[in-house]
Amino acid sequence: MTHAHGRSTGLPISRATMAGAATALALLLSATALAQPAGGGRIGGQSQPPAGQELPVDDTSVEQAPAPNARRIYVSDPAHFAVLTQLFTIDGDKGKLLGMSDTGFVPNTVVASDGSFFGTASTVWSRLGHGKRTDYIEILDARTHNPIIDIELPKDPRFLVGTYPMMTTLTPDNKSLLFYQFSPSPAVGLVSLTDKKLVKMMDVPDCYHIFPSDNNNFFMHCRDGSMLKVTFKADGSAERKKTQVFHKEDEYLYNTPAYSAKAGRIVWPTYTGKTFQVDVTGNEAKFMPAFEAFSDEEKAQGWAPGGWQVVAYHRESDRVFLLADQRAKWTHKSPSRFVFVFEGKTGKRLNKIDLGHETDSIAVSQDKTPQLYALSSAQKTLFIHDAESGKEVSKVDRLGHSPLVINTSDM
Amino acid sequence: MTHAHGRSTGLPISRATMAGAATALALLLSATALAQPAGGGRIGGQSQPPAGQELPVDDTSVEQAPAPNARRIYVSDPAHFAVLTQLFTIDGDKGKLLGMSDTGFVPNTVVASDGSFFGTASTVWSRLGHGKRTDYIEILDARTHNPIIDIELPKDPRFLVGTYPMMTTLTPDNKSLLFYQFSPSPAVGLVSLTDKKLVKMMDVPDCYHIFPSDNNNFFMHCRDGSMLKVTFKADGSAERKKTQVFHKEDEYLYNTPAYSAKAGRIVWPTYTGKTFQVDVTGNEAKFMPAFEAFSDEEKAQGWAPGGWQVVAYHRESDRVFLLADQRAKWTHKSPSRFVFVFEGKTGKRLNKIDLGHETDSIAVSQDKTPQLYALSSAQKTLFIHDAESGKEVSKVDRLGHSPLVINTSDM
Amino acid sequence: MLGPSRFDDLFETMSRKVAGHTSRRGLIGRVGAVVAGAALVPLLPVDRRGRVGRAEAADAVANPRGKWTPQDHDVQACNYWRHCSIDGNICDCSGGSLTSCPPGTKLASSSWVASCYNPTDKQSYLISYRDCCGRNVTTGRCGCFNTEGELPVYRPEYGNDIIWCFGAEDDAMSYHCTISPIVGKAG
Amino acid sequence: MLGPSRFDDLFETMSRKVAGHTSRRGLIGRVGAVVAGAALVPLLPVDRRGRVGRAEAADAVANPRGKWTPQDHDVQACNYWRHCSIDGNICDCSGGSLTSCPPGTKLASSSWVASCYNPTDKQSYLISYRDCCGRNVTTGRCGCFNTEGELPVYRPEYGNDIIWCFGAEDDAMSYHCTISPIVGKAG
Repeated sequence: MTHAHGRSTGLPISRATMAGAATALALLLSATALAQPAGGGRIGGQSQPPAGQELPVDDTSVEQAPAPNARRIYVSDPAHFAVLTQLFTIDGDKGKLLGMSDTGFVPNTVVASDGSFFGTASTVWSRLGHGKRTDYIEILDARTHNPIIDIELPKDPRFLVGTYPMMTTLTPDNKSLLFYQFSPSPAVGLVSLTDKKLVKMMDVPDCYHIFPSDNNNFFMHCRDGSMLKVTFKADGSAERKKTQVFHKEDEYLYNTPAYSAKAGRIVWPTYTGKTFQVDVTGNEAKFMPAFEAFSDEEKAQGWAPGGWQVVAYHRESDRVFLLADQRAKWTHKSPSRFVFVFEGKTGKRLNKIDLGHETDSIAVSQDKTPQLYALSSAQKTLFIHDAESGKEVSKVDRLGHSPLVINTSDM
Repeated sequence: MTHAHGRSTGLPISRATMAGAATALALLLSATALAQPAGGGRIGGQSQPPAGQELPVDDTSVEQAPAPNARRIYVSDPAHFAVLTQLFTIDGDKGKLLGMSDTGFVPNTVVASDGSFFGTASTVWSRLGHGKRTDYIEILDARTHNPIIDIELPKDPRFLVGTYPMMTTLTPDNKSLLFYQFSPSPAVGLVSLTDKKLVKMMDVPDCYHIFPSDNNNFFMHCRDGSMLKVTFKADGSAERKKTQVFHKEDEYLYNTPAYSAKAGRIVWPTYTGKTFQVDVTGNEAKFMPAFEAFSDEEKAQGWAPGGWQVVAYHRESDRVFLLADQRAKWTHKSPSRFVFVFEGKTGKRLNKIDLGHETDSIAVSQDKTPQLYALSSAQKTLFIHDAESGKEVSKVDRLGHSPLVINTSDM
Repeated sequence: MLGPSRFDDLFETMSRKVAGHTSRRGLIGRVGAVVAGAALVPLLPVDRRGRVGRAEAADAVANPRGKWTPQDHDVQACNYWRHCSIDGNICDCSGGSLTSCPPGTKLASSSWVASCYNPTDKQSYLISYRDCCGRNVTTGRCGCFNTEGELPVYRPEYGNDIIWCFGAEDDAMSYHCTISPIVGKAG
Repeated sequence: MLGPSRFDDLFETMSRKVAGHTSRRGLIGRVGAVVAGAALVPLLPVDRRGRVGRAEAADAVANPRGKWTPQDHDVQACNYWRHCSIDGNICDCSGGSLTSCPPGTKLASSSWVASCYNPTDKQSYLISYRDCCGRNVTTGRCGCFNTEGELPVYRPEYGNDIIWCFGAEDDAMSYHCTISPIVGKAG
């Protein structure tokens, strides 16, 4: 019900009398007539100017976000590991904040492959920083931003770790959510979003990250430098199979690889810029030749990746975007100011983009003319660039306390 | 158990080998030997250097705050009405942050009259900003800062309002907590901290604030300009009696009067500086002659109170401290830079202190040589001044997002 | 949400002057008929003074004690004329607009009506401040602190510290931001 | 808290080199005897990279990509030598000290040991970073971000993103701050 329904043409006190001494009563009367009904129906819609009422009247409503597209961006602000955090929904086309959602301790965000929903796995306590702990998954509608699924997890599982995009993920059909357990033993939780429950904790060896190659297979990366394939059934029963070791012990892979489930491609740089790629199409791990992002001369000049999400992959054009700068050793998580662009298949360098600002995380949209997203935690700002020219086209600022993670839809 | 108990003189790997290539295993071994037991006993205490162990070793512990005194200060940061807020414990003598506690939505702080505990009434939701709502009272020990009482309130009562110190309070014996209910009808909740439960919601007329004059009587201030005395029994049965009207309709009393339960004195300035005082000793409201803080000439120059907590009262010296500045009309909640000091009994102005910084809230300690506390929300800093000279003696900065309310003990 | 009894009390005691001259039951009856089916929720002040100091608000005036001077061009600025009595976050900065709440929030069922002066057409309008609730506050996004005509809490119809999310659906009583719709002309 | 099975796994796979030469059960047996009664909790990395960007930390070096250079005089600064591998808030800024947690927090039962170089006596010491847990993070109070020698999460004994409040009492797994006690000399 809009306020128009509550408006009266027979209000006992004319609006003309509202200014002046007797405003208290007049205001309250006016306001009462405009009151919403308790539990009223749909909010919004056009109000009709009441009969005999020539005064300007605004309608009120609750916004819905536009239909999600490839340029829908979710930016997570872990707020320096606060127990209350926020997730910002951004329209890349307009460079506009669409809304925000409350998330808990070390939130891990997922976005449906068709963009229709998003959600997080996070943790709350009954008394903020203490009391009864609850790990939960909350799924929200991409347009209304209202919660549509809420699943509480058993107490042990969740990995409380700086938020890595591929540590919590969805199967391509968006029907299952997979999350990583660190303690008491390595495992992957299989959650049915259809049945709204945890199906099973699937034991795994000392491996990390979850890359679903289809709805019943995912890959992980193990301490020994191999990949692990896990094939699972709807009941959570699973088979495991390790691949060859594909990188050396001193080739340190970043915690935040890029993964396109639709391309079946994992792109995984090391601290020095050597970039591994794994093709997991057909549920088999095929290791593409690694390429060096930087020449020996460039390495000597200090060029190396650096940031939180340092790599992005554009499926259709097969391009790899790597966030890098000149730096001292052991500053691999400090921000960078440049993005280097490579052809995935050949590792050929195509472009070097000067972002013009310190950047902690990058991502790209998956449309034909992709946008490059560059997030600055310190500036609390998402910069939106044209991925081809590198030109900054817009930005969204005031993104909480220390925004760190970008999620887009692989649509 | 301290780590000393876990240290071994028989570690199979000597410390000398720990640097270098095999550090991974060595570190883990060393660390394991140092592990705390699960649910170990008291943390802290002096560790003995293990036999045959000449290496420097630090003991670890959890601090206790020193015994509370009159210069113990609690600063509440409602964080712009965030659902997660914080309460800072400060040692006024040392100008040092002692610790902090998590509080919820619009927290109202109470401090025991002997300083032995502090606590808040606040609100949490099961999913941060939404979900199941819980209003609760949490009482913490002043030394350990651990929760000692947690009482959940029924759903309706709590008044969600910008935090006013006298809207939630303790009886002088510290055995009952009284809180204000705004909706669905005016009432005061009687909570037994001894029995850890809400005893009863006591209906009251259209009156606000709660000033306990003894353990079975409190006063309120009513819309019509009168005071209301409520006499209640342990079961929450109550009698009510209104006093005379003591101020005019256009004499607007601040939302944050000063109250000393031990002196039985309410000090209550208006927007223009006219200061009412009510003596409630003997459970009778005696209205002292109001005094004007500012002359007509000063008023013409714009002098008027302004801030959140604009008034403080020092019991032993009978002094009133009023936060004020030159200002435009309707800036009565904007910060001020000066404190005017008056003798309570006569209203004679004794001093004008230039704080040297914008101040939103003031308070004084109740010791013989009181400190004057001046809180700047924008600077997130509590400035500690000598109340006699006005000189700044220390400050505590980085107090959250927008600290607003100061609580001290009337000890 | 306020029930009828509370509503009656407020009516009865609205101000000292008014209270003496008004037949409470008569008024209630008439208004009640008009808004049949609507909750009798007085639209009390929804402002929350003190959330953001004037000096702290991004677009605050330089002098926190200076006179309020409205403008008619920047909706996201605290001195935009419709915000003359807002104390909270402007929803337009957080996915809403001057008249709509951001996605995922709940529109409070009650509000406070104030009169604001538009410096361009030199007219005053009635603004009904409505809270958008059920999400944590939008920290750092257009927090404003305007206290024109603001009275103490014992005059709640003019007071500005009350969180007016009481009536929002789903018990969504946390505060997110405030919208400033025009609901009529003021004299 | 990590149970023995996890502990075994970590031991077994500590590094590729070590794993091949170590009798897991034998080691466990020996260590188990030594720390009889103590939980077998590996003291894994407690650091949390990314909480505070170097550039954002109050006392960060001017260049976020510059080399770490420790000092020995200001305990509350991020480049104090004992904090060489801290990524969190320094407890000394929040009511604790270098070796004690603030009141009301819980000391994590596990930690990560790192080697830090003291520029004054030119010695390296083993620092056992311990988390103080069960209170919300101390926003704005000495957040630091040092990543010397930090390895990826598949090498958790050197990784730095893990919230190491797992073992704290009362299920107090929220993070507040970190202490940096010396537990020995490093070679």
